[in-house]
Amino acid sequence: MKQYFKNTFDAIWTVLIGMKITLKHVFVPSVTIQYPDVKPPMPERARNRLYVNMDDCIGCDQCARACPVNCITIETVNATPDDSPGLTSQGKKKALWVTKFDIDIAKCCFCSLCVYPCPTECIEMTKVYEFSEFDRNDLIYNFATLNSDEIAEKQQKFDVFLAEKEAAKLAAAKAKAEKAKADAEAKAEKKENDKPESKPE
Amino acid sequence: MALKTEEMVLNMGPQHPSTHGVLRLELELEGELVKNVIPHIGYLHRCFEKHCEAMTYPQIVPYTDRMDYLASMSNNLGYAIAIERLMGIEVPERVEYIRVIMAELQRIASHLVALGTYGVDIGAFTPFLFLFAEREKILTIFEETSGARLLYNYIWVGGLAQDIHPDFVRKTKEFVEFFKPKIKELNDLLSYNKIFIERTANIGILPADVAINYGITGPNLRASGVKWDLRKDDPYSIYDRFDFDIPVGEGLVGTVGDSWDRYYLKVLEMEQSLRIIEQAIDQIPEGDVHEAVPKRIKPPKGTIYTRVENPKGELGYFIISDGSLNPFRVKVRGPSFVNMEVFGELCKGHFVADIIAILGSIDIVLGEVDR
Amino acid sequence: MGLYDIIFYLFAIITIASAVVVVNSKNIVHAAFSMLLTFFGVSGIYVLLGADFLAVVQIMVYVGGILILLLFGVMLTNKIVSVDIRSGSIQVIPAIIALGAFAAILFSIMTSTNWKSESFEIPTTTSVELGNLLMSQYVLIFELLAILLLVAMIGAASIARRDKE
Amino acid sequence: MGLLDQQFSDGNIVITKSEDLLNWARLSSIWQLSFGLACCAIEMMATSASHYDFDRFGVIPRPSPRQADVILISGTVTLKMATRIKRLYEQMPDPKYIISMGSCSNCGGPYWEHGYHVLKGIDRVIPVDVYVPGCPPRPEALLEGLLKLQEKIRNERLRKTA
Amino acid sequence: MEVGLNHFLTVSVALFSLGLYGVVTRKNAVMVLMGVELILNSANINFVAFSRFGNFGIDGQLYALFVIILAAAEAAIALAIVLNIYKTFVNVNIDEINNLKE
Amino acid sequence: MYDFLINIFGNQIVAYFVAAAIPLFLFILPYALFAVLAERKVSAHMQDRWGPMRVGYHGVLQTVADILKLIQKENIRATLTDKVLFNLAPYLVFVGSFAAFAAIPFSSWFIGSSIDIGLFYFIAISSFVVAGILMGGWASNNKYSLLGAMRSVSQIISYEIPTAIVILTMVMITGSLNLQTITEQQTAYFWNWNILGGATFGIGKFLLIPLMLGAFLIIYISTLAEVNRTPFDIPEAESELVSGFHTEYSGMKFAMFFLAEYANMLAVSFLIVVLFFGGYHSPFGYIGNSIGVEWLVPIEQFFWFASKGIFFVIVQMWLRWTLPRLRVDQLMTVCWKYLIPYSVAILLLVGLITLI
Amino acid sequence: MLTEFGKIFVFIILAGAFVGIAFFASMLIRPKRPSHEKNLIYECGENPEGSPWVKFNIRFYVVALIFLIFDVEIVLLFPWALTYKQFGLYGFATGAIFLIILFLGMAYEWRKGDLEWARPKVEKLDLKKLLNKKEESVTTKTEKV
Ligand code: SF4
Ligand code: SF4
Ligand code: SF4
Repeated sequence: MKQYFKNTFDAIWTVLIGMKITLKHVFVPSVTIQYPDVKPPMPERARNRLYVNMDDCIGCDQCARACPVNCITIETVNATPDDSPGLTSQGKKKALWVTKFDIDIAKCCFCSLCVYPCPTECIEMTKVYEFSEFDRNDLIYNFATLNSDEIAEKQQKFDVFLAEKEAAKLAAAKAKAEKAKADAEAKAEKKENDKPESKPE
Repeated sequence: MALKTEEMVLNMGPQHPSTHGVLRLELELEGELVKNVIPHIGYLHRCFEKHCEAMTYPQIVPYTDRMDYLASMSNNLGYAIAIERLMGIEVPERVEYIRVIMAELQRIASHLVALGTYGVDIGAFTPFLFLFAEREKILTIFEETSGARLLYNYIWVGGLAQDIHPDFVRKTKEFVEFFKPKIKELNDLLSYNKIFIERTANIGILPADVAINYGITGPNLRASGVKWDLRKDDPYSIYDRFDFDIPVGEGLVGTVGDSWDRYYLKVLEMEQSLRIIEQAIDQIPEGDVHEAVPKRIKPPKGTIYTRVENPKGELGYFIISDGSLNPFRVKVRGPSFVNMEVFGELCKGHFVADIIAILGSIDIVLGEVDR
Repeated sequence: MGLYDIIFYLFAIITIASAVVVVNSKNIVHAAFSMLLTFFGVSGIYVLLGADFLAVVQIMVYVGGILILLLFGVMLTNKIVSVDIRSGSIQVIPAIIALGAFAAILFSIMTSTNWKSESFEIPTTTSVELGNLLMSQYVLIFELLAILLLVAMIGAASIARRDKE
Repeated sequence: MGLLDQQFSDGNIVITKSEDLLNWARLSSIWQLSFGLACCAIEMMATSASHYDFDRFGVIPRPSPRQADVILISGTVTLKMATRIKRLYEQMPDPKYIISMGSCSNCGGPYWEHGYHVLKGIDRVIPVDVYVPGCPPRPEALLEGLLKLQEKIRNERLRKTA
Repeated sequence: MEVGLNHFLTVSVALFSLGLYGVVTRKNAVMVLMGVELILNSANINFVAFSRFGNFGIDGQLYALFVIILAAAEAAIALAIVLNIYKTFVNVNIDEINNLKE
Repeated sequence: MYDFLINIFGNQIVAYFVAAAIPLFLFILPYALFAVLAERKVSAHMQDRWGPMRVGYHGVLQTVADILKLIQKENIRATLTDKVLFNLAPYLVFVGSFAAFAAIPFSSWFIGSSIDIGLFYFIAISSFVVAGILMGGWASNNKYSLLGAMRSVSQIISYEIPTAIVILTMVMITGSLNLQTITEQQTAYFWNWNILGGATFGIGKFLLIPLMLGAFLIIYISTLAEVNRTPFDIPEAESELVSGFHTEYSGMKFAMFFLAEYANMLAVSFLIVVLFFGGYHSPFGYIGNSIGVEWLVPIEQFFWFASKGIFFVIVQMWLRWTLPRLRVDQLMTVCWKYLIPYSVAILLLVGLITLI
Repeated sequence: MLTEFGKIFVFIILAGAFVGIAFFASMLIRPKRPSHEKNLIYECGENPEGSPWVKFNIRFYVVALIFLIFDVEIVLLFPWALTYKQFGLYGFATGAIFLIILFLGMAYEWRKGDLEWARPKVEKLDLKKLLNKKEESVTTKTEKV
């Protein structure tokens, strides 16, 4: 019987305490951030959309290798000596034309693992977080600065360069071969030993 | 009772407001009474263990974040410790202190979500929002240091991703002060509410011996009255330096090991975490957090099993290394998954409404159950 | 035809039409719900007869109580989804004939009798009048009803409960 | 046949005004199917919590799809779940919208490569209106996605677009 | 024709016959109960109508009130019995319940 | 008021329809719009948020947008539902809750219908809501709906008993079932209100005060349960039954349930106001009377009535955002083992006191 | 002149009409795009298993039953409450006896447990039983430090 009245009392009392607390909170200023009108400041280390400073990128592919989800695709073309991509801001010499630098932001897991290994600190996570899209393909970011013509040009240049090099090599080889031939005539027995040497390891 | 009531099979989930994610419960009902519960899992199977085999060691860290996504830091910590032990890395003092503070903050954050959603399950929506607002404070601290709000990828093998933010110490202290009265408010608003007690006391009683045999760990085990906490019983990191208690369930309003105990234990644990943080925050030594981070993580051949006390229980990593850059096998003992096991037994004979109360008190995260 | 008449016919039609549905509907739940309309119609008729208290009692007891009980009964005893719910009828034709004759006889008796019909003013506050009657003339019945209800409650509950084994 | 099922070949002022009104109503009262999948769901909860307050935009969670307008796919969609999501989406009454939140539902996210049990993007199952990137997207990012959706609704036309 | 006593009695007769028809023809015990309720209602209409047109004061209404109360008690008991029958026979079709023992 | 309208329209029937339309369109609907918004605002402010902010100034148009949107929503009726009953249920529920307003005296000038058994009618008409809920839940052919409807019905009918017993107590004090009469008895100042023992002075008045307080608590709690509000919102308990008996309803049909719910909340608050808090009477007398402007008085009365009613609605919301919900069996326990015995005890005591 | 009940009837008709008009307006606007899946019964996204129209907990029935009796009792008490004052103590006693008799019934039900919702004692989880069920035994020894 005592329990009966105690229950009644407890119920009413604890309800009143609860009501007091909620009432108190009516007068506590609200914590809401009025988002589109007031944008909260981002902490300085915020990890949001990736940005690549292509001026500095040397196309070393470190970031793509560090990425756990493989959402960075980098394709490069070697630069020809006459047509250098220039220097990075730290004064490093670039040796590659980056023809393709796609980050599929839709896949990215914002882990920032790609940021640390970059030798030139050109890939970074920015504070931009508002980048919703209506189309999924718009979320594939293309950072490469070269347009397709240029890419074709560079590719061609490199091909030409390669071809020239090849040709030069070939020529050199030929010259060598001729020289060797001349030598061979002298030392015909030694010929067999040359072959395994030239094989790549 | 009554009439051979036909059994009714009722689905709860996968889309259901209170299954804490995508769990599907198949309830066999007799009237309102639950005869049997069959949990169906696998709606969130994200192939974590398989993934690990294709990743290098540092690349796995972001994936551990995503297991128990409410306690990323603790997951990171367990993994980092495992690899460090495998490779024999000594981490600097500073790192250890920061790790402990982070892990304890994370424990509070995780418990806040657990308590808040439990309130929602029981029907009280307001505590949920209060607790989330407080959790937001922790997230701000985390975000300032690591840059992310939820999945931090902060604790690395051998060190940390970044040093703490200069404001970190001040903000953490502020938070500790701010948070203490909030616990009391929570108790007044929810824990001691008569209706809440009526709903949760004596519901889903889990006796100690059953809990032990089912391999239940964490708050659920302690609520049953077993004083078992890896931070004390198998100390890792530097937990042995701190002075804190391990609360156990006492059956304050019902029986030891009931849902209310499991709920209240989390409240008590938050207080203990605050104590640890208070002690640790003043002692952080100077140092470099990257000092011990190896350039290339390539552990020697061998296996290791390490366990840490996650907010939800004992999180174990079993790692087989074949000496290459990728682990041969990573097996995870997820506390949620193991704790989940006893759920079916607990539910028998309860009402539909109690199922929710029990499930919420066990506090599972589907990301970890299914992995 | 005055407003009174129109409303009377309206209620009469509601009552009888829904009663027809009740006895003929194949679906037992439909039958139960159309009883709601019947009760509503009858209650309207009470109002027209000046029995306002009774009309409200009719709604309260029949719609709020008996109907709900019936529905619970239906839901407890019938596999509604199976054919069972299409509760069948038996001996329809003979019943119609017999009852048609019966109704005709009743009707003819009713019309042929010369009822001493003098409409007198019903007091507007029937509830007070009823209370006075209950307190004075029918006080014994009043208490007896209490005992009846007691017995009914105990009886019904124990019958319904008899399944503990 | 309802008004919203029709396509008017040429718009007059009445139609324009009424479509503006209807669009306004739809975009101001987006009820969300309360439903979370994985880590993103926690951020979704944070968005409805006090700090970001979904309610400001008129978004309230409805437990039943019958009363919801938008389904927020918040997290990893596994193959097992995909069929259920499809059904839930189907069971919502028209007009209905989808926001795909987070990398996982955009395209499988971190699990796109080795996740043998993960659907590579919810758009393979149901038509997505707005993709919110992030892993998990910040609450603000989700709100921005919502604003994008509102913009999309505002531009819906009853008239046939020429 | 001015609506008078006879009109109400007609409704009552119709309701009574329908109720009786239900009682006689329906197989389901619950349906039979519904028929009974209809009959009781028709009786009540009679009581009230006579009380209105018959100059006996409002005793008629009181009787109707008693009938309603009895109807409630009857419904409670009867449904309890139906439930019991159902428990025993897993059936409430009265024509099939012929085995009174058991 | 009726005379006035008859004068304007020249025809009784039209006048009555207009009279009935006045509360519906001028009060109930705007109120419902306001109440839904208020619910969201109240909850928001209790939770340190803002609530609707972006639709109109501080979200004032939010509910308008909601309704306009619900009108546009497709109406889904699953193939397995029971067509007739499924469509009929919203009618029944809405009619049941709206008809309750007929007996409520909004001010001395406006009363829908001052029937002599108003209080009794008020209890009875809610049976329609009960039947409607059961109908909707059953016709949906959905487990959550049916379970929710069953729970809802047994809850509403159970709590009708303490409500009715408290009403009975009030009838014993006031000696009338007519809501207007009851209001008029509590005229003038607030110490004449029933919660403070009624208008007659004497020892009885002071003995009555604690009893009235108890009676008020009981009826407030049980009406809370009758309109399915927290902590008694088990039928709609989101965390168990998705959304109870209206799980399958979409679009406008759902809106009707929604409206009916809020209308019901107001109706029971009005009932409490009439019974305990002096109905439409001002607690301090009328400005209209003191400055001699006759027509101001009914307006003031309406103002007082509405604000008292809405105050209790807001308390209902306050409770909702504070409390967890009970379980089915506890719900029944509260009703049968606590409220009913208490209310009967109060009834007997009041009976004795009034005889003094 | 309509009676007071007539006015109520007007309210009822008006409310019905309002709902009807609202539905009609919605019908003019809303789209109608049914599909097979849409017309399935909702069950958290799963296939509905079995029908809900099965037999229900008898508790609901017992509650309704007790309610009915009390309802009727209250109906009888209303006239009494209106008039008992005229009869003084005698009048009060009639009602009080009536109430007390009924309360005997309620006390009986209370004792018999009819007012409880069907809740068989939840068995305490027993380790032995659980172990037997699972054949393989688990060692109960734990190291407590
Ligand atoms: S942030 Fe992580 S997932 Fe994204 S591109 Fe960098 S490494 Fe890859
Ligand atoms: S690591 Fe840096 S420099 Fe190398 S490819 Fe990536 S962005 Fe360019
Ligand atoms: S996108 Fe990222 S945060 Fe979201 S569910 Fe996927 S893994 Fe989790």
